[in-house]
Amino acid sequence: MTRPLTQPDDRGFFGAFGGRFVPETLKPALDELSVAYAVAKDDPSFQAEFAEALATYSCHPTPLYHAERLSEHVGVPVYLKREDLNHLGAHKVNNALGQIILARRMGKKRIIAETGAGQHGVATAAVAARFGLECMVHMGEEDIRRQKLNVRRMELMGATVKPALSGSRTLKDATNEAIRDWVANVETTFYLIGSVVGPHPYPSMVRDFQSCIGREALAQMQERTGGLPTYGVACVGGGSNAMGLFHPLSAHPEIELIGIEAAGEGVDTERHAATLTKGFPGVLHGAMSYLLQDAEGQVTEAHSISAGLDYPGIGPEHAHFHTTGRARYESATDAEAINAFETLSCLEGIIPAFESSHALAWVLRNAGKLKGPVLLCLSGRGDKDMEEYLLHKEGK
Amino acid sequence: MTRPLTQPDDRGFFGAFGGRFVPETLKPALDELSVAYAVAKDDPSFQAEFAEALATYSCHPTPLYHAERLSEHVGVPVYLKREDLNHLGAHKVNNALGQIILARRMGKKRIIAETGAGQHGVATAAVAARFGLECMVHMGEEDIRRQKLNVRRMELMGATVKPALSGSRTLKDATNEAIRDWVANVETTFYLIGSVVGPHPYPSMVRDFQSCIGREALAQMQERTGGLPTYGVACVGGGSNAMGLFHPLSAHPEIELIGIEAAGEGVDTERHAATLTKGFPGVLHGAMSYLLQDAEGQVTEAHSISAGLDYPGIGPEHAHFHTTGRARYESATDAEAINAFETLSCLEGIIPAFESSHALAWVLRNAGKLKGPVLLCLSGRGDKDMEEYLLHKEGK
Amino acid sequence: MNFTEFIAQRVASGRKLLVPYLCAGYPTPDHTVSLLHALADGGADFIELGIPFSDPLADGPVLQAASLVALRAGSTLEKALEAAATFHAQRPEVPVALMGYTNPFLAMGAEPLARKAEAAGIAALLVPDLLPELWDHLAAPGMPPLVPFAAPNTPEARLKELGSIGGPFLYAVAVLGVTGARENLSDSVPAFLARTKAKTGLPVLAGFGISRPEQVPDLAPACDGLIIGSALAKALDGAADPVQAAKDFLIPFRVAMDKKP
Amino acid sequence: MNFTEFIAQRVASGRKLLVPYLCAGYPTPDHTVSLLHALADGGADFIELGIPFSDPLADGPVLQAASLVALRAGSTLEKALEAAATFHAQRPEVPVALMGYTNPFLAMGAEPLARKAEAAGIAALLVPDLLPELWDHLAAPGMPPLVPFAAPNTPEARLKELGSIGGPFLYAVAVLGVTGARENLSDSVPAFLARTKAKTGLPVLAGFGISRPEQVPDLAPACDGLIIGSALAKALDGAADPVQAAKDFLIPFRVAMDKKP
Ligand SMILES: Cc1ncc(COP(=O)(O)O)c(C=O)c1O
Ligand SMILES: Cc1ncc(COP(=O)(O)O)c(C=O)c1O
Repeated sequence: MTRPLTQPDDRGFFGAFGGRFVPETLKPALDELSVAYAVAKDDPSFQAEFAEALATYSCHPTPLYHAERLSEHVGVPVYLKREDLNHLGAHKVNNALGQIILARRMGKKRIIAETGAGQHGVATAAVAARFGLECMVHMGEEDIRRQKLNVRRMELMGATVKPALSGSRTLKDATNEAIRDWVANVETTFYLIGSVVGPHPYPSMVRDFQSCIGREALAQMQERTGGLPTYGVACVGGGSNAMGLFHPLSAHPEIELIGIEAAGEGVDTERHAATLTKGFPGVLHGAMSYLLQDAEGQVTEAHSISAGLDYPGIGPEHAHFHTTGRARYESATDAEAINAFETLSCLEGIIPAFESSHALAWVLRNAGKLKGPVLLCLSGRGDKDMEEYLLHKEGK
Repeated sequence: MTRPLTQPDDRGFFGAFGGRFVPETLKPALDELSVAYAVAKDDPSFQAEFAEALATYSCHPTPLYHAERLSEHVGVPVYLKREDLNHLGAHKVNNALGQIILARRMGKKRIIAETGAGQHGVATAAVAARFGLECMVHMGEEDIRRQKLNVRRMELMGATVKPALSGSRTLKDATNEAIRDWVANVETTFYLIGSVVGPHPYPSMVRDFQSCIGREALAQMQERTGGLPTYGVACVGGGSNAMGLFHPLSAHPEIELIGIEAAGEGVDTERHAATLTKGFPGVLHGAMSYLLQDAEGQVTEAHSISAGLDYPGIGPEHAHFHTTGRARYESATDAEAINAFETLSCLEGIIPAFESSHALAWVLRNAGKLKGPVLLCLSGRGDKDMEEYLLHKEGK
Repeated sequence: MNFTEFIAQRVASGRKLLVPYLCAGYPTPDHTVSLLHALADGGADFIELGIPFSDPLADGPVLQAASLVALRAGSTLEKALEAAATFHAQRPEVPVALMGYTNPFLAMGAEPLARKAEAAGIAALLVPDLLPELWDHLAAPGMPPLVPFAAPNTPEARLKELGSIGGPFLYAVAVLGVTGARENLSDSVPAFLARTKAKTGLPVLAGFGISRPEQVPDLAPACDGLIIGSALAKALDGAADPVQAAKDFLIPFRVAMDKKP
Repeated sequence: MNFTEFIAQRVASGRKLLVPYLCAGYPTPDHTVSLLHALADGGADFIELGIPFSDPLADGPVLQAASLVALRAGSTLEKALEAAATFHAQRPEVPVALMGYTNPFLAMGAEPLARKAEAAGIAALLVPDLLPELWDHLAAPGMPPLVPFAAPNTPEARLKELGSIGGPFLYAVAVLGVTGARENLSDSVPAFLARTKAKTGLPVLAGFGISRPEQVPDLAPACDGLIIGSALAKALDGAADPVQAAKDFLIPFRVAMDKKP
């Protein structure tokens, strides 16, 4: 028996979470986007164009890989959904393709995006290049310094990278700047958000674009094993790779869904990004969700060795899954992630992104205690993290 | 009408090229390898294991991408065979998988390889990790300095990187060292060569493992366009991605095959790697082929901005195709490759490897003069080249 | 007389409302009460007291900076309410409205907020990231009325809707963009204000981008009052005597607004 | 008397052949003729004159370095042949064999090589990267005979095949590995040499790794002679008088080999 999939209500809420907490200036743009997406979603020509782009611009269906040595190591079969093989090295391109095709249908000529580590910025710059659209990526000045190579990649593909000079000068602030840019240029500009966050309809739209992950994986598991996984595991930053996996899987109540947040230096320190574990509900970047914040409602800074998880918010549908218990959210520390990064590299010759390493860390932590096959979303490759890894090792 | 595919003769020659120019110590190992490969080649269980690895450890069939904006730019449809999407970012993993599965069947416990830029070394380290085999990669001391990140990737995956201290301390010398290592450890060690070079049976075996490129692309072209491409284009270092494309295509006499060598600073300077254009036949690393050498038969140093094309030899089957005229070999300079690198990045949001940029440069150079669809092997992604690109730009 | 009646009366009297926006706790929490007085002295009809927020996404650089300075100096919603209460006790004839982002209000909780706001005599609440559709998130007994916003891209149907939702007045965002003093506003602003007034039927106060008394003659006739934020924060920035600076800043606007055309 | 007969005669006489390997042009091309004399003086039965190559893949670090020094000093195959010709004219009783990789020989071309080698009195050709199956690549009228190699891993059937291919002698590579002086050789080397001799029926000279006269008593009885390469190059490296050093180096080997067991 499968269960119906979650959908946001009329106001864009998943239970208590989501909605549209935005200035009036953005309301017409969000209305326009909602309508355009609703039309596109049911338009076979849109879906065909999106499917073709996923298949040839990236490599969907991405493989499902039975990691034999890892399986042996943890005692149950582990299947890796190879989103690391996507064009540009992460699942981010799935969503970027979906949104850019929509933007073009809407006649938008200018694309903006926010980025932290630069993965979503690179994906956006690439798809904007591919469709010949002007592109500006907002990125915290601090992140620009830390992720120079991704900045150069974006520039090489013709995007302008605009330093965000406010606040902590990282992803949160880049997002604020992107929203400000959008407010100022709302009539010409398409804001291509990088995760299942932001005002309605972004969380459900981005989720839909990422749902190829879960849909493909289910079919592949069925074909390969004749059954379902016992666990669906993914790391959670904003939550797009996780929701891309979880949403299709959530139709099957017997699958345990497990999202892993970044515990940074530990959830009992000040330096972590474990939003569901340690935050409480609030409004940031256009949606109600869980949030790392102080007692006054001021948003606090997140910390993780993984730049892509270093965000104080989380997608509202995850907050909803957390509240309803449909998914379980745990966390993994920087140290556990590094260990998982090394373990997968050595056992399988696959260097995972630091982000994905958090999900792997959960599997390793539970070695010997798992009850059945694990389906894990390997959201990205770790090439981008090598330098940070070496710094970390030297720091020891 | 299709033509039969080229096969080496009993002594491993393609016409005048190839063979086994090796010390007697290696003869038993090459005999053993030839037999093992001949058996494996006809063994459905070997082929199934290889196909499964290609499909799930990497992402074969890799997509065929119709590059619309590039096509518009050059006047004919251009289809990119997306080998850049492979695990680890280049076609090298195809061959590494084929050989490691064979090595395991042969009961070998230790894998050695040579590497220049590190792409083949990384692929070898990865597949050795995946199968739990000991791995040593020989790499010129100079290349180790230039490609630190790839060295660290190999080490992270458990390989030992052994600096080659002789000669110019680059790929040629690393290959000498690998052969010396093999001679010394021939009974326990499998030498996993990275291109269609070396003594028989390597050139035809590596070609077979890379032929998925051409086979898949032909089927995809047929499915997509209902026909054949007018041109099959690839860059040529040792020549494995090119032969992987050319070999299946060579059955169709109407397809023009074009291999692009690295002209470095110009074929009329001393700094290039245009082996077929400027070299003459000779023996290096176990095979008779074209070679950059002086009048005394001393091998000269190659130069290219692209580390993967920076090799004074070329696979013997290419020398044969060159001699028979079945393929045409031209060259592209560093400057043309850089231009192509920028052009594809801006037009399609795909950053190509410097190697593959040479093949693209040929297409760009012939814009407006092409007579039909181009099938181009995009052998790798350019992330690895960003740093070099920036240095180059700053140097201007 | 409630705040809605207060506005209506001033509008009826033909007086253009002058509304400065003061970031609570800027430059320090100790300044807030005296700055409220200074603005009242300078001719404010009522005052918007801004609640600093870590992520003020509708604000330009000047108010972002002010917000940050205030937060670092220890400004909180609680303290802002205390300052407003003090001021209200001393000068009840100059109302204070709170302007702030949703999250700090939610963090306090709608009910405690309503209770404390009522006690402090808060006249209204302006929440730039809370559309009227979501006002239920701040609904609580005794909560001061919320104020709707309109922008140049707000469609006519939406303006009518906003009118029917109602509120003491409508905050007309004069530009597509964030807060921040602009040298010149678009020529189309008066038409936008007139349209907004006509379609909503509400008193319309215009804000975002008003920086100089010279802009007043163009704008004031098309609306019922002007809100001035970033330009004031700029005037306070680094001022030796912020209180004097606030008054000096505001008076020319008052003069310009009282000048009959 | 051709070279094959020369070898056969010495073997028949019970004399163990002592064969030094000299890298042509090392330390400079000017040294080559006088070093050939020095080695002859030191007791060499014949001399292997090595042709430097840019990519000596069967050689260890010592001979790689020697090769590089020689190339940088301008050593060529042509010059090596001239030196051999000069030496041959002066001392025809000590034959010279050329040892070198395939490519420099091919670059000269088989026919010119055969002509010049014949003129220089070259006794034989040793090409470590040319299996007998590929000897046709150096076939030309007048070409000196080629010498087959065997290694510890060469199967018995192959040894028989090598025997039937023939040659003036067989070069038994004593180790799995590249050239280079080794302190100790494996205990299995004498058995390997004996097997090689028995299966091929050829005179067997052992090379690779022989570094000290002390090794001679273990090895010499099992074969027909010893080839000494890296150890000699090491002795020449940095020697104030290379000619004297060469002679001093070789004599103890000669003494050890002539000692009756
Ligand atoms: C590889 C990878 N995984 C995961 C994430 C986290 O994003 P999300 O939680 O939206 O999947 C990122 C973000 O940059 C990423 O690059
Ligand atoms: C991306 C890429 N293309 C091409 C080459 C050249 O090798 P080959 O000519 O064997 O395909 C390399 C070698 O490293 C490479 O990394």
